[in-house]
Amino acid sequence: MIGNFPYIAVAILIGLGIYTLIFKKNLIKIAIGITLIENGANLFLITLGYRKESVAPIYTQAPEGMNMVLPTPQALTLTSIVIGVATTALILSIAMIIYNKYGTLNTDEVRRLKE
Amino acid sequence: MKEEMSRIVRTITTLIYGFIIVFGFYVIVHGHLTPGGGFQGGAIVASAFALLVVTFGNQGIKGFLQKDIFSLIESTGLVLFIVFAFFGLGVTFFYNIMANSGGLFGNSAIIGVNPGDLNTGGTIPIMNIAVGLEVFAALGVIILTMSAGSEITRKKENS
Amino acid sequence: MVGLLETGSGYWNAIIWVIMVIIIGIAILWLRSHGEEKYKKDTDQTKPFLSGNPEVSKEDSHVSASHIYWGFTEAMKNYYHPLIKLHTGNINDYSGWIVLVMAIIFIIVGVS
Amino acid sequence: MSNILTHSPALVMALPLLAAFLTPVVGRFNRKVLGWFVSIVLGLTLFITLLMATQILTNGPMIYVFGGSEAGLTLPSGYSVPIRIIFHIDGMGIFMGLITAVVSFLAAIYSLSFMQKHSGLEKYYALLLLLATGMFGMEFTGDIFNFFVFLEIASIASVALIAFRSNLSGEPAEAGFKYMVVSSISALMVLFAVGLFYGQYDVLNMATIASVMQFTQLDKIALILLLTVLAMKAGSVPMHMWTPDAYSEAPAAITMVLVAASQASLYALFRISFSLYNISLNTITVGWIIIILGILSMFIGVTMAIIQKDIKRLMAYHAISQTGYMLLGVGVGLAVLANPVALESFGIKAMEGGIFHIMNHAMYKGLLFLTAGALFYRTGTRDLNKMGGLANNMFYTTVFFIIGAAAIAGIPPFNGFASKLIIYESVYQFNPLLSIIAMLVSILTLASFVKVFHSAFLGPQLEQYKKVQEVPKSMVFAMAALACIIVLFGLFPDVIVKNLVHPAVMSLINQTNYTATILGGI
Amino acid sequence: MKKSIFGVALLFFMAFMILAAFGMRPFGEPTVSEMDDYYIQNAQAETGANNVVTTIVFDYRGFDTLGEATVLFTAVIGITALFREAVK
Repeated sequence: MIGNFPYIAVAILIGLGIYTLIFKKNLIKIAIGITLIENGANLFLITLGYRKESVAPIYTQAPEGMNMVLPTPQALTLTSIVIGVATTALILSIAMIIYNKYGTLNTDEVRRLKE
Repeated sequence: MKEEMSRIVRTITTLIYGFIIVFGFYVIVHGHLTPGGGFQGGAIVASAFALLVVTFGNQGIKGFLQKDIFSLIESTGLVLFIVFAFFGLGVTFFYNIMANSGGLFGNSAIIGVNPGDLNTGGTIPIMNIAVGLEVFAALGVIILTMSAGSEITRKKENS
Repeated sequence: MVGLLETGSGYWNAIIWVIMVIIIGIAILWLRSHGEEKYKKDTDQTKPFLSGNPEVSKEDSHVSASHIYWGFTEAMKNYYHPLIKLHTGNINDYSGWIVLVMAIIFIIVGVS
Repeated sequence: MSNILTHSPALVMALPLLAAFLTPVVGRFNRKVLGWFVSIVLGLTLFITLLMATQILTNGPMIYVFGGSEAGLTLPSGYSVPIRIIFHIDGMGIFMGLITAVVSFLAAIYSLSFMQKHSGLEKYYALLLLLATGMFGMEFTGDIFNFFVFLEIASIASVALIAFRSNLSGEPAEAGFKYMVVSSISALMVLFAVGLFYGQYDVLNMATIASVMQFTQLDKIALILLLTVLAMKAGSVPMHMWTPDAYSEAPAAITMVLVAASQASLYALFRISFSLYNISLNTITVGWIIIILGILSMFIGVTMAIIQKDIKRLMAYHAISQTGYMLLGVGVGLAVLANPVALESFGIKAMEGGIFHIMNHAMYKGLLFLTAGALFYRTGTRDLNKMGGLANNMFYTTVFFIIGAAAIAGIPPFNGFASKLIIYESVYQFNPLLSIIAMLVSILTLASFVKVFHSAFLGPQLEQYKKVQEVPKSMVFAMAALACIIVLFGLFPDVIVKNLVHPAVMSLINQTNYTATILGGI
Repeated sequence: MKKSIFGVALLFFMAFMILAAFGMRPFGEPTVSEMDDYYIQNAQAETGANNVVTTIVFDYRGFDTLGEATVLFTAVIGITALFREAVK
């Protein structure tokens, strides 16, 4: 039970992100929501990698005889963090372009394309 | 960033940004021994550029940080990366030819806990450096482009 | 035989279809060549007869796109009104639909 | 030669990537050669893909281990799980890879003169190459996290390409933003599902996951996440609203590639549900979910298409409704997967129809979007109300449009008819109502394309289009190539079905082969 | 109206997420760790680098890293393409 709290935090992060996507009307806030979901996924991956009383998987001057945490999730999280940086940068710059063209960031007014 | 920030900030920035860049390259080069690597070090170096942009405004850094140079460095890093991946093509793509070969970065590590030898890791340090170049150049281009774009937005708002 | 495609409960061969179309076309042309041309050219016989009204020019008779199938859309108004109302170009609704479908499939697969 | 064959999976990925990294440099020196450079690179990629296709269709699936001590050696000595990234290309993967290669090559050729007037061409071509790379990766990879990475590459490249014309007006940026948001959601849900798999089985290779899969509650949730978001990326109703925006605002050549990109997501959906969870999932339920998504996509897509005035939006809604056919055919195959008798009698046929329709749809919808682009290139508008009488000026475009429209409406002897006939007849044995709905949708498709043909090409010559003439040669060449493919597929569908489609279907259905290729005999 | 429907759907989604959270294995006790143990044991001997994470990022899963660098490159190209006329 207590051991599941990190996963519950992940679920709450993802839920908050999706709430932001559905109910917030500012394009920047939508970008923030996507970042929230992404952080939830990263937290989930890095949570999976932990192993009790272990050290980081680096042999340089590591304490003797300790076992190490799983290294794969850290690599995956690194990859997904960089991907998230790229996504966020692109989405924010598109929001800037939209603000230049439309003069607003409200999703109710950024809907020239419909039907 | 219309005008530059206060004198204190400018002085501190001119003092420390070099150290930040050096520390970033340290993290890049020691990526195969200590925590860190190409991405983290590149992000640190790019943070130094972000500091410069924030401090002096993108008028003040014109002539000091050019986007073309950054994009050239970025392409260079990526091409270096993929070329060293191609070198393994004698065996397979991404095969680590230089590991344990005795040449450059070719020493084989002592198995188990050891103080660490910089001259190990085969292609890993080289790929670290390549990715480090690519990442700091890419983030630099992003920072410069977005700050210039935000300036245009501000112009539009003022007029 | 080339071109013979088995389609579950039947067969389809495009080659034979093309050959048949060509044969039927030749037959039709042959029949047509046996008709006789009684009418005189450049008289009112060749003009369309719109019950005495003058023929409208091509420019006026061209129907623009939004008027085509007007009757169809008019007849299916009760179907189209809610459908078009669903297509708000609003990004919040886009993500909302995804979550809605996800929840529905969660419930369906979860109970089954 | 054999060396090239051994390393062809790596080369197919690495060539466009290297070209994409070099494109900004090339563009800085000389903008003239840029288009030809990219076209030649994509032509080489197409050639290598054809080599791989011959290899795979004769000697079975192809394995490539990145960084391994040997290309085919998947497991380290004395180990039972693969530790490296493995490309695992079987019949289905190479089927999609051929579509991607052909479509991206023709898109580059078409862009030679279509994009001439635009600025920033080197960025455009680099993004085109990156989009092609991302699609290849999605279709060839056998590693589920690697799939996520390439999904992101394809998404970001297509977003940047959709918003490429945002210097002219604001709508492309809006479409790009919407597509960015939905594709980010989908990619992050895929990442979450990857985490679920990794947390349970501690492997990332799809075949290994499939071999140790025991459909727990978490596997169910991962399946639902993947199913929904990949169906959304494929543009199935009611998650389809991004499709018309993105397709209508992108440049025409890119729209053709975007169709193939959404089909890559569709491929991933099939791969997940067939190879990852085969009969371990509740095939009746999931199959019916896919069938219902397909029926909704077919009907709502086509009925929304009839009332459109923008030619590219209309065609985008048709893309949605054609995706419904694929979902219907393969969904029927999935629904009867658990019972071998029905699978033998009509399930395999239905899947053949659905998967054959993927290729046909990529071809004729690409041709239609290219004709729409040709009209836009000459008239400068996408509004059907403003067009008219263009058949007098643009002969080739008219002919190609007629071919494409006849193919999408399922008129013999074009290729759309062959795949639709397979779907009708095999789905009729499963449930007659579905087949009848499919036929009705086909009729409505014909109706709406008659509307387009009448309002754009027929009628008197409008005076503002008096001096419009035929589009340049490269655009005509791209359209002509697609038209030839359509006619040939229509005349000899059996060859394609026997040599390309049937191996693809078999590689989807047969899960033990899929796992045995990686893990050795079971 | 529509918002409330979406809200209910979000509640169901959250419920299933929490369910998944309770279905996970407890935190810090991986049940199977075969692949990662292979990395921890053989990484030094195979690549000679001390940092196991770096060996995974650049050697065992180096292709992912290429894709990741490509994503960053794509984003940069996209951003510069978006601002290509506004920012010279």
